[in-house]
Amino acid sequence: MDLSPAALADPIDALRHLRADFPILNEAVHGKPLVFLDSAASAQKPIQVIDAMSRTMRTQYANVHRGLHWMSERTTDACEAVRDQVAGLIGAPSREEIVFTRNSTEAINLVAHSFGSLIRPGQAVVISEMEHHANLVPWQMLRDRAGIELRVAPITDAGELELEALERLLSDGKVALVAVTHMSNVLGTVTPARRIADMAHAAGARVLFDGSQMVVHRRVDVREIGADFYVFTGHKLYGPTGIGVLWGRRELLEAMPPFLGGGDMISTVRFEGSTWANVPHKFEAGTPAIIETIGLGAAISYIESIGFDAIAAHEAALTDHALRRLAEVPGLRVIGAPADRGGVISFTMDDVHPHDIATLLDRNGIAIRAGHHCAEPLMRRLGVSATARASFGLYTTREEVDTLAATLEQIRSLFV
Amino acid sequence: MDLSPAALADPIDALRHLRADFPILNEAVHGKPLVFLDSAASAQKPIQVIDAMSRTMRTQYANVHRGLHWMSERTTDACEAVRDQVAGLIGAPSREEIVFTRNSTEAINLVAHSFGSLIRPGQAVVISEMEHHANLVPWQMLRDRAGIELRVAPITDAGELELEALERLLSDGKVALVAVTHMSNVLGTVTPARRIADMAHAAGARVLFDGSQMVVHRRVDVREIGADFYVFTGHKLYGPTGIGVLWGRRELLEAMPPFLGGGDMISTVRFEGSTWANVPHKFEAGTPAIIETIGLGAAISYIESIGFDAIAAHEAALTDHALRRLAEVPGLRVIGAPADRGGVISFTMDDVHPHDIATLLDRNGIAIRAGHHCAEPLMRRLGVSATARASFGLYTTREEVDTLAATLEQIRSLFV
Amino acid sequence: MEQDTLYQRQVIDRARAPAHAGSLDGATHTGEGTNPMCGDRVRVGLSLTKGGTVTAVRHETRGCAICIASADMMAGLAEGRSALELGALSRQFGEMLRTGEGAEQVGELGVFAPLHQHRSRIRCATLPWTALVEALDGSKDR
Amino acid sequence: MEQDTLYQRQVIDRARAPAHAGSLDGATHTGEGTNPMCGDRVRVGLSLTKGGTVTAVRHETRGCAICIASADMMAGLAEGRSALELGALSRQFGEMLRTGEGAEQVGELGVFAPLHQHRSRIRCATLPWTALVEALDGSKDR
Ligand SMILES: Cc1ncc(COP(=O)(O)O)c(C=O)c1O
Ligand SMILES: Cc1ncc(COP(=O)(O)O)c(C=O)c1O
Repeated sequence: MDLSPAALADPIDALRHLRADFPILNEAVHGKPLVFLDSAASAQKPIQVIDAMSRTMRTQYANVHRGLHWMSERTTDACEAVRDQVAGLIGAPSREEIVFTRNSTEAINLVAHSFGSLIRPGQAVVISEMEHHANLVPWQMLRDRAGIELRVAPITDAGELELEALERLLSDGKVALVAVTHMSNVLGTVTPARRIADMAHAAGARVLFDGSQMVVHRRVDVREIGADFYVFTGHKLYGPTGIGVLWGRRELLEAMPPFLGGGDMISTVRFEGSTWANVPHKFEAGTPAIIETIGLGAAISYIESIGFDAIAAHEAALTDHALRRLAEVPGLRVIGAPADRGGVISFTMDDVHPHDIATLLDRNGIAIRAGHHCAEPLMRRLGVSATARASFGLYTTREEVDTLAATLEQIRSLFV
Repeated sequence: MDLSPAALADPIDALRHLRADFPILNEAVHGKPLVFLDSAASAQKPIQVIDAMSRTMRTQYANVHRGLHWMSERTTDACEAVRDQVAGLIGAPSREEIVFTRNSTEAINLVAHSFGSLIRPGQAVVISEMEHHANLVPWQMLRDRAGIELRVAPITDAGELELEALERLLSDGKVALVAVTHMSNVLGTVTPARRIADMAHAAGARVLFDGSQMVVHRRVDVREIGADFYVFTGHKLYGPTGIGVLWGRRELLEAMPPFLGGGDMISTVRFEGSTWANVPHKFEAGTPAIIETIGLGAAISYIESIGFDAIAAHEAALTDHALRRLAEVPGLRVIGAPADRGGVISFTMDDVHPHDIATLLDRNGIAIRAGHHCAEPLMRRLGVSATARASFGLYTTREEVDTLAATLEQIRSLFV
Repeated sequence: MEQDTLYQRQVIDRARAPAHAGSLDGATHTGEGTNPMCGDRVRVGLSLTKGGTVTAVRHETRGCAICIASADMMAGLAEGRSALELGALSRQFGEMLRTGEGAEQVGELGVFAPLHQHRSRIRCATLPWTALVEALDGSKDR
Repeated sequence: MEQDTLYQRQVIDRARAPAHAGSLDGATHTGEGTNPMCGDRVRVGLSLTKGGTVTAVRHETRGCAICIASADMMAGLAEGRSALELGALSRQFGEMLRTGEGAEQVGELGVFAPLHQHRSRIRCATLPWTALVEALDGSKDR
């Protein structure tokens, strides 16, 4: 924890100097300075990430597949070093448990296919009412393909998982996997991962956490929370698009059949049959996202140089401030009130349509998201067709939040 | 075609000025200037691609998913414009037939899963003896999953497809798909795509071409060659890693179930069941490789600004020169002698192990590949355990080829 | 925030208190437009003379302010025009939304010109016209 | 090309005409190392005294020059040494290949020091030692 007087005084301001690392924050939109409050959809990239990627392409690039030459070896080293970084980031016991994917979506699909092929008809997968489509549709598809059951754990009106209900869903011992979010991209809810994992394990189930939002904001330790699988996506973590991560316990990864077939995931290939490489390579077919892997490594270095203590403190203080300021906007209703929450706030405002809110904010340079946020069933549960959503990154300032609140007030005054 | 005197006089030299666009070519390896002859594994990136990616991250980036704000709309525009570019590149009738994937490998796996699920037990898929593992393992996995038959079309000693044998494999009318390379990554063989497609269609089969190597070197027109599916990978086309392309005829794509589930590939989501977006989005789950898509667009613009006439002429002349020069190296044996070939040359040299060749070349700054080139069954067919392979890009010069040949002579003299 | 050039008083007032909302008793033609992306929906009912002139239009719109205002202005403009004229107007309107130019040729609808800077919202303004064109084509009635 | 510091005469000659190649009649221990990546394979046979001293070593190696030369030098060095000494030497050799340093401590094997610049080839040089250590552990014999 940064104990300097400034940081102690104001954790929001403590990260202000980092804005200089994000060139895009100097852009103007519709003639107004960009206020980017859509980081939960995808975060902006610091110059450290941009430079790492362009340096790779300018000075040290080749395919990593078994090249015996210098450029290939150095590029392989650079990519494999990122596996160590990722293992360190989430407290994975072994670098070999880190599988690179395109994004969270592919990581979950990988588990749904490969671990899913080990789930027998009659068994069940449990998800929750507040899942992103990425942690919902793959399980639906598995259900329809494999004849398993899909159970949905309800949430409270505050937007928290109903743990007793989850317990009941687990009680018949038929559940093979609980797949839930570690932090909701709509409500900001942080789920009690350790308790969920304990409940799942007690019922003989494995547990997957969708950490897409969580890893951005807090230090995650997959061992501490008792996860069996953990997924996240690089572009929300200030890294490039095209790169994501699946972590899985080694014994599970080893028991699972491969997902995609091709180069690099094999040991030997004969027409009659092939044998697979060891984990994690078994799950990484074809030329990986080399440049993006290196970019992800730079993002992790960047974040770790700041430290999760400072990042979490910034986010907590900023979110508190935002909730307070938004409560002052007449007619504004924040959706959900989870006790433990991250820097994502969904809201509606009287009967002003969220799309009108988003466009009017955009005309003032403020980028937020409006819609169902890839969580249609959650919208139905909440009784809304869409929400507006502001979400924060480490570069978000108090003034930006204030600008949001003030502009929302003006927007509302247009409509009444 | 560039009709300037210089180009007519020497198509190899006609592209020499483009080397300035590739910063990495100024690097030294083991104290020697880099001679990069491993472009078939992955090509180097021109500054135009590097700049397009870093400009995106510096000035115009947001997630493309349904964002209503300026950054998101502009980023969406930039990505969708690349769909048009790709359609133009390969002569696709419609931009909506262009599906973005991670690479060729994922594109083929997508077809093997989605089109594959429409193939019935008792039906067959035909591949060839010279496929890359990417166009082999997914079909093996489909065979083992779905109980279909996998047939292998043989090649001649020269390294060409045996068309009569292919005809026989098709004759019982059970073949649902012929999946073959458009250009071999080991032998350089360019396959007679139109004839293969006609044969396949006459037998009621569909045809997929693996264009990973081909699109780099010659203009491809999917309609002219009668393809039903065509795949390629961005990183070999001077573009970034993490982005590839599947083209498929619309009626096929529409008939196929989705592959990965998640955000952006859906129309509506309910727990009971979901409906899918229209093609191509049905096949693009989750946050796409946004920055890489834009990079691929820059690569296509770059290539088209040079023109395939000049690129193909450079490559043909350079390959001729290389075959001539390599023939002068004592003990060197070029593998395969296809009539129609591209700039990929595999060879062995007496009993000097290909790995020793590669390392000794590397110590002289020359990057080639040695091994089975992700084509183990082809190695068995050729009766070798590994080959050395030199492959050319648009930046490759006559002098580089000469340096290769001269260094090979010296290596051989070490061993005799 | 200054007076917004897109969300002008005119637009917001029409959205809050549309003059032509509701269902049309005895409509000869009806049409519907939906935007699955945001769940917006416009239903249009109209009466058409034998000669092809629109005599009355009503719309039932669930959507954002842009969509409701656009539907209501459309309804007002449609009365007294022929199907042919309205087809042309619909095309002109679409063209203006795409380019931001030609506001003077589409009457009251010119207020939506700034929407060309918000590409993903254009469909909100054109959705009523999808419904109207469907109604005029009579596809639902045959 | 100047005299190459990795592919020295010594290495190439040993690879072309290894002194200790072949199978060992009456070997008390055997071991094997394979590299599935490139198909290289080393088989080692050796005789060990009760006291744990290696008296004879032979290797059958299919592989590149680095692998054959390394196997042959290993066989030469092994004779007369104890299992303990060879274990230590194997570790020192591995360490030198990783760092490029300590060539003076591994005798003839010091010629492979430049291999530390060619990480993907290091396994070629250590494969014979994998086979030797397996033989010494006697795992195949019990
Ligand atoms: C002919 C061929 N097909 C497929 C591939 C696979 O491409 P990628 O690894 O980018 O998926 C390659 C290159 O590795 C190739 O040369
Ligand atoms: C909670 C959650 N899960 C999954 C995803 C999917 O991430 P991606 O689109 O990068 O696969 C997202 C973001 O879109 C998310 O917020």
